[in-house]
Amino acid sequence: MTVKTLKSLNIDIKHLCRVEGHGDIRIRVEDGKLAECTWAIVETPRFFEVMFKGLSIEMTPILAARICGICSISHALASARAIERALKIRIPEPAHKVRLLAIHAETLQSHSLHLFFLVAPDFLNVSSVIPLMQTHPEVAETAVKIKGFANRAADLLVGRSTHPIAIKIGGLTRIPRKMQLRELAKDLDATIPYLWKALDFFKGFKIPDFVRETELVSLRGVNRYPFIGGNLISSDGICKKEDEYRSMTNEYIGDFSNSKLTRLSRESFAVGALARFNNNYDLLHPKAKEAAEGLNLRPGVHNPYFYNLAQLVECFHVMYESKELLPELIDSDTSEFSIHYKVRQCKATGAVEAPRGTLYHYYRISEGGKIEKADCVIPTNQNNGNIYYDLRKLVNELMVQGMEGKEIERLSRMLVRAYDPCISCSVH
Amino acid sequence: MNPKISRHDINLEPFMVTPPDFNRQTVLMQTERGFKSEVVNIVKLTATEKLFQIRISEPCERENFTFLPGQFVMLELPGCGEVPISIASSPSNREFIGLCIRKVGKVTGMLHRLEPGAMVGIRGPFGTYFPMQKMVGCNVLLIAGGLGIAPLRSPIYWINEHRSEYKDITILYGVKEPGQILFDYQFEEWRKIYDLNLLTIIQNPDENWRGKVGLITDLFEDISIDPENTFAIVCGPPIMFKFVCTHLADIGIPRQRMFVSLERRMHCGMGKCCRCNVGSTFTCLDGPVFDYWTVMNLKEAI
Amino acid sequence: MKYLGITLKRPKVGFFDFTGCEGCQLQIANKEEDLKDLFGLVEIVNFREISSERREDYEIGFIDGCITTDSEVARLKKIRKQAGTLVAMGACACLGGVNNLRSRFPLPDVVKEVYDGHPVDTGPVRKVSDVVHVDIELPGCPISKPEFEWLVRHLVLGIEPQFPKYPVCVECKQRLNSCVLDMGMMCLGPVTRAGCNAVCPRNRLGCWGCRGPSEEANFESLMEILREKGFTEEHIVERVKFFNAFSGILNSDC
Amino acid sequence: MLFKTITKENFKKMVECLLEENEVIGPKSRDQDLQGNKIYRFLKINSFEELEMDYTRSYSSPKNYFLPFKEDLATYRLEDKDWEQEIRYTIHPRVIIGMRACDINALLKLDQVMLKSVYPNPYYFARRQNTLIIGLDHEPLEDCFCRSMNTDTAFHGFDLFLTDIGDKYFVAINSDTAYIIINQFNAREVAEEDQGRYKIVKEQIKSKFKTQVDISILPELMDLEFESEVWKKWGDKCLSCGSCAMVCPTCYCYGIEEDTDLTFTKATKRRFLYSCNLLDFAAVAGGHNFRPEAHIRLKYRYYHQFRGFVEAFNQSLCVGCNRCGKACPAGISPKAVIDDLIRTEKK
Ligand SMILES: Cc1cc2nc3c(=O)[nH]c(=O)nc-3n(C[C@H](O)[C@H](O)[C@H](O)COP(=O)(O)OP(=O)(O)OC[C@H]3O[C@@H](n4cnc5c(N)ncnc54)[C@H](O)[C@@H]3O)c2cc1C
Ligand code: SF4
Ligand code: SF4
Ligand code: SF4
Repeated sequence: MTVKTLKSLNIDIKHLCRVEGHGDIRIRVEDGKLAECTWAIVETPRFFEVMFKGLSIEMTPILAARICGICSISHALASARAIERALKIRIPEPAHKVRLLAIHAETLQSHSLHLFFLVAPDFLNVSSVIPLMQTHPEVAETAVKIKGFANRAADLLVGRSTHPIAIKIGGLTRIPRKMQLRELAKDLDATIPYLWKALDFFKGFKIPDFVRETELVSLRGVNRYPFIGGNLISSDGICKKEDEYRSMTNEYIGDFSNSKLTRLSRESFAVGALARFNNNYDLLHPKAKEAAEGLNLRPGVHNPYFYNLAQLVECFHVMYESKELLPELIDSDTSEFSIHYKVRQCKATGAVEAPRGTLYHYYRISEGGKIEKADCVIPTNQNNGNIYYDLRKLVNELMVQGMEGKEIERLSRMLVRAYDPCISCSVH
Repeated sequence: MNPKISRHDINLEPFMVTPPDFNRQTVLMQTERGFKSEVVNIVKLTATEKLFQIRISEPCERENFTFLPGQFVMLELPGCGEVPISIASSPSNREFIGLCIRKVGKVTGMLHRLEPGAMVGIRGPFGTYFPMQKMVGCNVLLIAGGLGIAPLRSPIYWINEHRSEYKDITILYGVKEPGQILFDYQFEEWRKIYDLNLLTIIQNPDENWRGKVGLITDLFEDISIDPENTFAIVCGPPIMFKFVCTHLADIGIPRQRMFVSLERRMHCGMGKCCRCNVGSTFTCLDGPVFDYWTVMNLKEAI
Repeated sequence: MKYLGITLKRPKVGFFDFTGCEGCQLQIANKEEDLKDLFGLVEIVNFREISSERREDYEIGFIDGCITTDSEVARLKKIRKQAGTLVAMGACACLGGVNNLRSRFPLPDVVKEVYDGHPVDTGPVRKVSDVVHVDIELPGCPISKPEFEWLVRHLVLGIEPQFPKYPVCVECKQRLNSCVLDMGMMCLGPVTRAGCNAVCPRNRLGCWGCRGPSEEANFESLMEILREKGFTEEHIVERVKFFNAFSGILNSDC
Repeated sequence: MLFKTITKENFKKMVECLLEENEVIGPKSRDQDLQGNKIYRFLKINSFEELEMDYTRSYSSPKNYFLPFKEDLATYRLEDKDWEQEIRYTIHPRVIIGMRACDINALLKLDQVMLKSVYPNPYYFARRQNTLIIGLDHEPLEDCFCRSMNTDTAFHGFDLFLTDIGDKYFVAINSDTAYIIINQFNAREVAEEDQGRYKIVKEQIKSKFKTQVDISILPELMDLEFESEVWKKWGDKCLSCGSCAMVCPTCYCYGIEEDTDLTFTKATKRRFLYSCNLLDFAAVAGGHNFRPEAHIRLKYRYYHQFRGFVEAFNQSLCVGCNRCGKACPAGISPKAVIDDLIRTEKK
């Protein structure tokens, strides 16, 4: 068999569809050589770090949520956590549980949105979820059930699934009533079977064969799979404290993108579902492990297309963990859900695992309780470099295999999409 | 021991099966039950007004539906809304109800897009009426401004059908622009067959207008009024009847013999929603037809 | 599609995101069980976030996000030209939203602070109506799905939608919430346009005014009330400016 | 009217029994105001313990259990040019515990409009017929002026009315349903001693009214002072937010809206409680607003309460609970406004 290498190719995708925010892919092959291959973020910046300046701390979770419509709960939690750590507040246990459940709900809704609305059309070769509703009604139904549950859960737990209301410094503004929680638990039980249906469905997808060994960064859970707070670890063996986030991310400004980039031990690293999965496999719920088995997903995977499957596994994890958390919450005394605090001069970082990876908020607070400095490091920033290098390697490999331009374009789109980039969030 | 409070299911009460009769006002009935009616004919009068002829579909409901000149119905487009509209046809016409409707907003705008054959709902009739019986043996002066001619059509038909009972009938009709004149195709019939004196006036005429120019009050120069023996019916914008009625009062017509039809926002037609509240009364129950004395005593009526 | 015998057209719509968090677009994808009906009502020809289909023959354009860069201005103007009806969707598009908080500082300083002087493409924060004519403003941060569906029904019927003119308090009282003003919190509900079903007070958080002012809002009176309740001027102004909802009412020096 | 007494222990049993089969509504608190006072609401209760019989005043009146804030009047199935209307009257046998005398009197006033005048309202009728009302006496609060409005005692309009006389309730019984129920819980004949205690309690209640509002000349005053500066003064404070009407036990103004579903095959006609203080209450198509300014609308609320209703039914609509005064963010209360009116009149 003779390998036909591609002589020239020009792919220029403006505003890649089915991702959150605006990003461009540009691939140019000249004389059989890769002349240009970039993943460029063209979203316009909003300068959130400046917006925070001078605001009272009570406003931060509300403003932070507006960084991103999809992971607003994570942003609100990261900012609340940063300020609570700075003020050395320990929020009441029920509040913590509700927050944990809320981030679970967000993870579920974000992952299912990504899997069903953004990724599935690629595998089924349709333009979007709209035709998919006609061609695969059972898939659409599964998506509706899972996402619907996630939205209802978030509505109940923090008031709204986008831009939560109830998260405030010191705990929550209110706590759901036990009866409502009991109903949610029932709702959850009714939703779990759909997750298994989804598993069967995604099992059938053929994941493209591509590997690029990279460094994977995430929080490390203590006795739970990590979501809110914890140490920062990398698959290259680095372990740091939450407040050392800066040396974990080493933000720099690349010339091809409006979003900042990060690096650690190598030229880039990755965060997100796959990183969490690899770094915390031992802490996954047994049912999630079972699902991973079913998908042939084992720790040590370095194929970015597996991000999608890792997300599905995480859906199992959050569902089953919520199933355990809810009764605990229902059986505990929930009358304390917020504590008073005094403002003073201080600073700290809050890290959470947002659906797309580790999210850091850092604040310095003045004596009068105003934000003096804010810094947010967003998962997609951390992934962008990795996407860039993945893309180069992918295109090179595909060229060598003699793949057609169309196919290269498709696989490139899918690669970027697999990372579930959240661009408006990264250019905040 | 049975602590369960027994259930009084009013869905099983007799009134659920009898069609509502809005003329019997104190009986429990399905107040929101609209008579389904078919739009049988639509006549385009001007750019903004259309005359709708509608026919109640159910024979027994049609049978039941009687009204007096000056009353209105609530006209409903399911899913769009409900609006009060004066009946602009003869009370003796038991087949069709004529409604002259100006396109101004949501419901009326949608109405203007209907085609014959569409089904609408009507509830009613509601409100007070022009006391035609009281006017027997007297002159009647009907004064209309703009769309105000619509509610006057009903008393005009009435008078024609009982022509011998009344003496001189005069209609004064004023509009802003020539294109706004309504029912001019009937004017000859009214003058000749109905034996009425009809005068028109236009505020801003165009070159084709041969008639009188000015405000409605200018028409008083052309007629003589016997204040002792005349009733007046006035319909139009509030500002108009303020001037007209003041003038008539100056001539000497008692205020209790002038009748105006007030317009207010309405949502129910049954004195419940309070939207049509004027002073201490409701336009839908105590109105829309009021004598001018009452209007003067109502706060903020004009 | 017919309504009372009137044939309704299925309008072609496009969704266009500018500078914002895309939470509003996400709302449209939420409440999935209705999606099928919604897509039956309108033909979506351009919705980058969820579909790779991209056509330019839309009749209704939905804009979310605020306008910052020159290229965005150009893009918006192009959309305005094509769309018969232009809907600004969400607080960012209708009011400028939280983005306006950065306008408190000079733009060069802002860029320097965040990007350390690296050149970035940006400009002043503008709401959509600052740049082009807007036909309908669908308020909220984020927008509410029921209200969006309600609006779409109106657009399909060709009826001008009437948003509530009254303030949030009406809905708040109807939900039997405890008034957060009584509980010592600040609330802009009395001057903010209703329609959100008072979600914030429902969750024991005062209203922040994300839906813009209610019609003929009595702003002075609320200011007086808040002052009487002991809120500092600084605190009040901070709140009032948060979504930039009251820029027309609040005089600049206050 | 029949009277009995029931011990608190037995009353508890009765409520628990009622809870088994019926929806029970009662006063409950969830929040506290700044001064640490509980904020009560009438909500569905699931156990006797949730019921707070020592409540002071509910923030919002229980009116919404008779005239819901929003209710579907009719539904339609649409098909091409045609449609089918469907009307059902919601029947929820319901028990409301703890309504005050003023709230019960408020219902009687609403009955005048909704049942006793033209076009009886079947929706209201259905709810009224299917609600068992258990009233409860209380000592007046600082700002209650129901005595001035003659609504501090209820003689009818309830099924049971309780007065706390120590370890038992003195109960007025006004319906056969209630009579049968209470007799199953060891209700006793009124002993002389009970009657004595009841009288003392009643006297005490009477003596504790602190707020008085002079309404004797009010209807006339409303007309005389129609153009008064007082309206402007209070109107400028008014936020036109409708809070007063929402919490008021007697305000019943409403609006109707119709809407379809996403497929234009179903439609609903909905009634929603409105308020005459809201900007577009009297606005008509074409942009004319009969009451364009806040002070005119505010005046109309008072005009309806203290003048219009008097003309129609020989009584004021207001029952003097001062809920509107409490709920108004701007602190506009009937007492303050009326006193002001009377003062300017005297000047
Ligand atoms: C007793 C009476 C008789 C009438 N007779 C006629 C008639 O014969 N022909 C005619 O063209 N018009 C008549 N009108 C006016 C007509 O009712 C309004 O033009 C119509 O309600 C406007 O509704 P819309 O939905 O098109 O407008 P929108 O502006 O969309 O109005 C929304 C709602 O407001 C209410 N509303 C608005 N304006 C009025 C108004 N002027 N009166 C009452 N409610 C209003 C209605 O409930 C309506 O559904 C009459 C009004 C009254 C009170
Ligand atoms: S909480 Fe806010 S919106 Fe609700 S009633 Fe009070 S002031 Fe109005
Ligand atoms: S209460 Fe206020 S801030 Fe909250 S959603 Fe409504 S308008 Fe927005
Ligand atoms: S005091 Fe206020 S709330 Fe109470 S009945 Fe009178 S008007 Fe209504």
